[in-house]
Amino acid sequence: MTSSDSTDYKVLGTRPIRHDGADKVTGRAIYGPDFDTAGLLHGKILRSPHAHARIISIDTSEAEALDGVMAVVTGADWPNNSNGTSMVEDGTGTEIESNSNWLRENLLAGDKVLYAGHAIAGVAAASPHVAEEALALIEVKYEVLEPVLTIQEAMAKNAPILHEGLTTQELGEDSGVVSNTADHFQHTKGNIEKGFEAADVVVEREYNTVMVHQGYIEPHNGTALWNTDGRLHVWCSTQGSFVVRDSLSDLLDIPVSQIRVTPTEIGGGFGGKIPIYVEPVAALLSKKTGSPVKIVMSRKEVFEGSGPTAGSNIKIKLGAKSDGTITAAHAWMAMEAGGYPGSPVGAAAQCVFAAYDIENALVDGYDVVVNKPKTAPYRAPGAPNAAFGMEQAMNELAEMLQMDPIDLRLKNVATEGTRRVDGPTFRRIGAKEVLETMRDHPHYQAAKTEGHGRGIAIGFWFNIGFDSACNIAVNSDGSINLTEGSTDIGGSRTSIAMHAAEVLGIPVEDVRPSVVDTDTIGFTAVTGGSRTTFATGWAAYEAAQDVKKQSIERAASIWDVDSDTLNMEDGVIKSKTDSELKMTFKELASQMSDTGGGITGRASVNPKGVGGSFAGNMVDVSVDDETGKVTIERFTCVQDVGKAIHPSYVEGQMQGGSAQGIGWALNEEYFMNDQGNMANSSLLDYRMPTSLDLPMIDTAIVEVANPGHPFGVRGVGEANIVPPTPAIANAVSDATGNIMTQLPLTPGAVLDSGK
Amino acid sequence: MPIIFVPSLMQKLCNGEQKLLIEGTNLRQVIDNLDLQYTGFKDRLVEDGKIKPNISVAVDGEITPLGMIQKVDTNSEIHFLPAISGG
Amino acid sequence: MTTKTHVQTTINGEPVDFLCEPRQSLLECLRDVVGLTGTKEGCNDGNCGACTVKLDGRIVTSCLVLGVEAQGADIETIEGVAEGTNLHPLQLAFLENAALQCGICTPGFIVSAKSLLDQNPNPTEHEIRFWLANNLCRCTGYDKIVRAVQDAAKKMQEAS
Amino acid sequence: MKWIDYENAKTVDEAIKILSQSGGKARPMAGGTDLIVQLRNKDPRTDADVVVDIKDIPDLNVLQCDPKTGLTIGAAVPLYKIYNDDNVKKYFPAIIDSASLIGGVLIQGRASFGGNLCNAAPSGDAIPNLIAHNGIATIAGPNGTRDVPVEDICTGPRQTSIGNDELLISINLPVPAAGFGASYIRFTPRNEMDIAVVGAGVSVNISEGKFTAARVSLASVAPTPIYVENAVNALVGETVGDAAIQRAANAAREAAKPISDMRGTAEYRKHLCEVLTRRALNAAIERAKEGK
Repeated sequence: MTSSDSTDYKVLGTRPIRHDGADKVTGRAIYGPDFDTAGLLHGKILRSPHAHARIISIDTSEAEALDGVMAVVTGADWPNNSNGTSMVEDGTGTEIESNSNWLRENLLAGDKVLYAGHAIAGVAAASPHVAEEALALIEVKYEVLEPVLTIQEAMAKNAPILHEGLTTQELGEDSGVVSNTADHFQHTKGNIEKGFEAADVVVEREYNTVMVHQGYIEPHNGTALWNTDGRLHVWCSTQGSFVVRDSLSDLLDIPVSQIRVTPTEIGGGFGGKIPIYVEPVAALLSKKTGSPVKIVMSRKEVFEGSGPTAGSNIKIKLGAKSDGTITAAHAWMAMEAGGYPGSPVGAAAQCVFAAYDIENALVDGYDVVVNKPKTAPYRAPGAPNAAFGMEQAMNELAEMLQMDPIDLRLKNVATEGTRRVDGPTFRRIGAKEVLETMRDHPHYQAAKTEGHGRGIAIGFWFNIGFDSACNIAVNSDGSINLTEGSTDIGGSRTSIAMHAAEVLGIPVEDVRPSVVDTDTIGFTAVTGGSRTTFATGWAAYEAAQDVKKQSIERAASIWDVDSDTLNMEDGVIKSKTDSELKMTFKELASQMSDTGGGITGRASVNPKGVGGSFAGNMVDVSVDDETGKVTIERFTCVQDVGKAIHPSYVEGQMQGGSAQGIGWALNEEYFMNDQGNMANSSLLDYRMPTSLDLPMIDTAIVEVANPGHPFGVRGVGEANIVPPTPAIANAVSDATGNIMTQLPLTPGAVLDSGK
Repeated sequence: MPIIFVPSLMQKLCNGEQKLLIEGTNLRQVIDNLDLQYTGFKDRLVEDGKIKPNISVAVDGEITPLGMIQKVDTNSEIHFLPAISGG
Repeated sequence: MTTKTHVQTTINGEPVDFLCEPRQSLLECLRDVVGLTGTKEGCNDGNCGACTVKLDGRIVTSCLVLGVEAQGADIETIEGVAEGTNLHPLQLAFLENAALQCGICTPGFIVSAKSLLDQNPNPTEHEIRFWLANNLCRCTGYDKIVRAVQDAAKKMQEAS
Repeated sequence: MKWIDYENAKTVDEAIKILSQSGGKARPMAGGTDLIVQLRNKDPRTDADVVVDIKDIPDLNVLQCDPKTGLTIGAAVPLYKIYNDDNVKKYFPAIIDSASLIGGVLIQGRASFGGNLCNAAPSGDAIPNLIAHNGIATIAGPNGTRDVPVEDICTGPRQTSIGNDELLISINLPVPAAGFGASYIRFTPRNEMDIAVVGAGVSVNISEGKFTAARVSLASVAPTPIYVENAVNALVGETVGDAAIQRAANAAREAAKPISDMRGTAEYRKHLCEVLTRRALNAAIERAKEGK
């Protein structure tokens, strides 16, 4: 472990048992699909079998007549208020321009279906089986249209158009041309022509990746009760209860004050549970029936009707001097948005060259609609696609220059003050420390096993800040109740509680953290963007400081001294001048009621000081030269996390991101037939890694403190999925001698790469 | 004066200038003054008095959550970027 | 046509009767009829293992068992793994080794791993990975799960 | 899932009676690991109104392995019983190859060879192996029982020569002649929980350095698992060695008529036929040499 931080913490850096642990290992924790309430109806959703079609008519009469069916809804049931754009928080605090009609049409289609799996109608019935039977009785007449399934098809002249009203936007300027390209933007730095003129060697290559899914094990779900008092109460597994509330408000045209969202435990998200899918349909069905309605997606629906991440077409050109200095870099990147605009190409474009200090660069990005599910965030959205190209090009460059690939990266590495290609300059970052840790790691120092290939790569993710709220109430026994609004996908209750425990000098076991509903806590943005421990942890820090200040004041009033003469350390309030005057936080808590009443602390933050994170991988592979099958023999993940609050869960994030990256690299793909139907929409044929497909995943935590956070936290959730695909591709190239220009590296593709 | 780094796709609004020094103590003032000097910028950046939702503004290397009320000082760098979101 | 079948079982050592339709899976019966929601649904076609239960001594994916088939069966679910307020060593090991993140796959993994340790108290890493290959986890990369099983095996052997 | 009726048959006669009276709309079910998924997915090839649970029928639960009489695997015997049986391990080690790689541990508690055969998937992992072992299926019907070589059971994807009113009772593998060795190898991108891109089940009899008999069968390269006569011809009478093995492997590649799908292209599958047949033959020869 590399650490630039020698602060002596009592709680941070320890590995306590998570507060929700007992519930989760005994099956008592209530996840969205586990929720039950009296009179519950079950909803199912009818989905399009066609990738691109006009809906001529929908006849629901037979379905409605079926015994046990309580209501049927279609796109016609959306409130009829909206034309044009509205603002909906996308959940990371960024307001995304969202055409309300598009949002609604994605959840219950309008006059067109834009992908196979596109929702058309919802049914509520006494049992899920009856609801499913009813779906078969809904008659939809389609005019089937030619599907547009790839970026190349979509951008071609005379391509079939998905949206008649869609014109290309260029950073606020409307081209006025109807197109499947929703957005084009550009970043420039220096003079790229001059940069390439100055180069001794040039690498240029095109890389393709296909759509992949986050693969959370728990399907999307939601239960809605539209109560007789007009209030809508929703229980669901979401990465952001306030996103659900605000999206429902927009979609259903009711004020946020009329909506209460209770987040249940959530079975994985990885970005995919930021958008909402079934909740508004359940709400419409509840409004019609007066009963609570629960909808849980099937696995097939999760694949076909939720939001995977984009496939991409990326061209990278790099020029370098013979000493390894990169003189110019050009990236052209187009990414699939799915049926509606909004691919992660923006982030991809900002990340592609972020690890390096490059004088002359140009990045063009294109957001392209295709007849596939509307993409959603997935762990560092866009950055893995970009890195798959860039980090392979770097290795190719290293090979041409006969340099060690880590040395080439160190030669060009971005550091504090480096101006990124998209403009801003970096503050303190740990790219160099990550590379040095890799270089010095036993894995890199070890000789390669005969016949194995070795690859390395690094990757960057920004991380984000945004709103978080936290309340703390002190109990008379000296424990505290901590309430917050960040749904806990991987132990964040505990990392947040550790912030408060550290400030107050109490054991983390004396903190009772709860994730509460939208009526009960201030606005909190999603669990996403690697922000939760950073921002909600910060809110807990501030709320605990509030409690600390009040505790000192209370002690001052008890002792009749000036509060400035007191301080509180390690859970003890004492006088700076009189050693007789001291009392533990616990003792103070027991006297609260007699000395002025309870103590509560609170904080709402929207912190600046976000610190980006770099991650790096070293991977050894073997390749069966007769079948092309790649086996991961050794895998190491290195990441700068700023400060590891709970190292076990930090390692867990690094290992989990690595495993997802390995799946993305080797086998995962949306395999579409030529009509745009996903042929592998099951966990049998969408091959996520099993325990038998992976080795132990070694981790090395680097701690380059983020000067923007009181404890130096950067965030750990995402950067770790960025380097695996290129690191593995580089390893396979090393083993086979062939360049890997497309994902996934299936056995057949690896074998073909030699042809 | 704060310095605006003009995105390449907006440079035709200001005769190809890549950087502009524009007076102002917060983003609203800077954008108003920018638009006075080079008409069209405000239309591209602002909608209903707020930064357009698909655009992020970075001040001194950091995306600001404050939008038009973000304070800037005489040495501030201002960048306009496409909005991004995390997973 | 909508007649339900009366099924008599033993669940976690207690006699439990329930009524179900023949098309309802054991998973549905456990969750929706009996109310034991610790057993999870991830795929409903036997490929994720979130619904793992022990049925007459063998672990199975309860989504691929009909409720009516459980007539007379002895069933053990995640709710029956702890003894009273004492967690099973595997449950403790999962907590101490941070072997869960979101936790949705955890009940399935614990029921599977318990059945492995019941018949093989000292499995190798490969044996653990082979046995658990029918249980998918998307959060952890399996590293800490495998270590938790190894840790529990060690502690159970020391205790016996 | 649509409505189904459930019948639990206790005897072969009872099962056949239900099957006969259901107008072709009844399906026998042992472990149900394929059938339940198909019913749930409304697979048009599995249009059943009645599920007949046959796993409590004693005749279908026989697992008898005897070096003198061969191996009888009742149609409902779950896989784990097969791969945990000491006699099977000893006398029919290649049978373990298939039993231990269908599904995962969770599936193996329920799934059976009988179900794998009757499901008649082109990729059925048990089928090439049973063909390689000269397996005979015993089928009962309203008019008594009949024995059919396993290679004549599957007639198309999910289609068999077993009538709607018939029931597979068991699969019987004869006592192998001396010098016997067999092997089943499949190729999958994942190491477990996957469907064979190609599977190769082979057996050989070796005497005095020559192949005296052989069987070669492939999965996932045609509408049904296939028996590859030309590969067998390339072996029988030839000296045991790379040349004959390679000719058999080439014949396997030529015999394959695969499709391209999400599990692999036709060209890649043909290539794998060659690789896997060669590898399976080498493994079978090893077993023959070890006297297993």
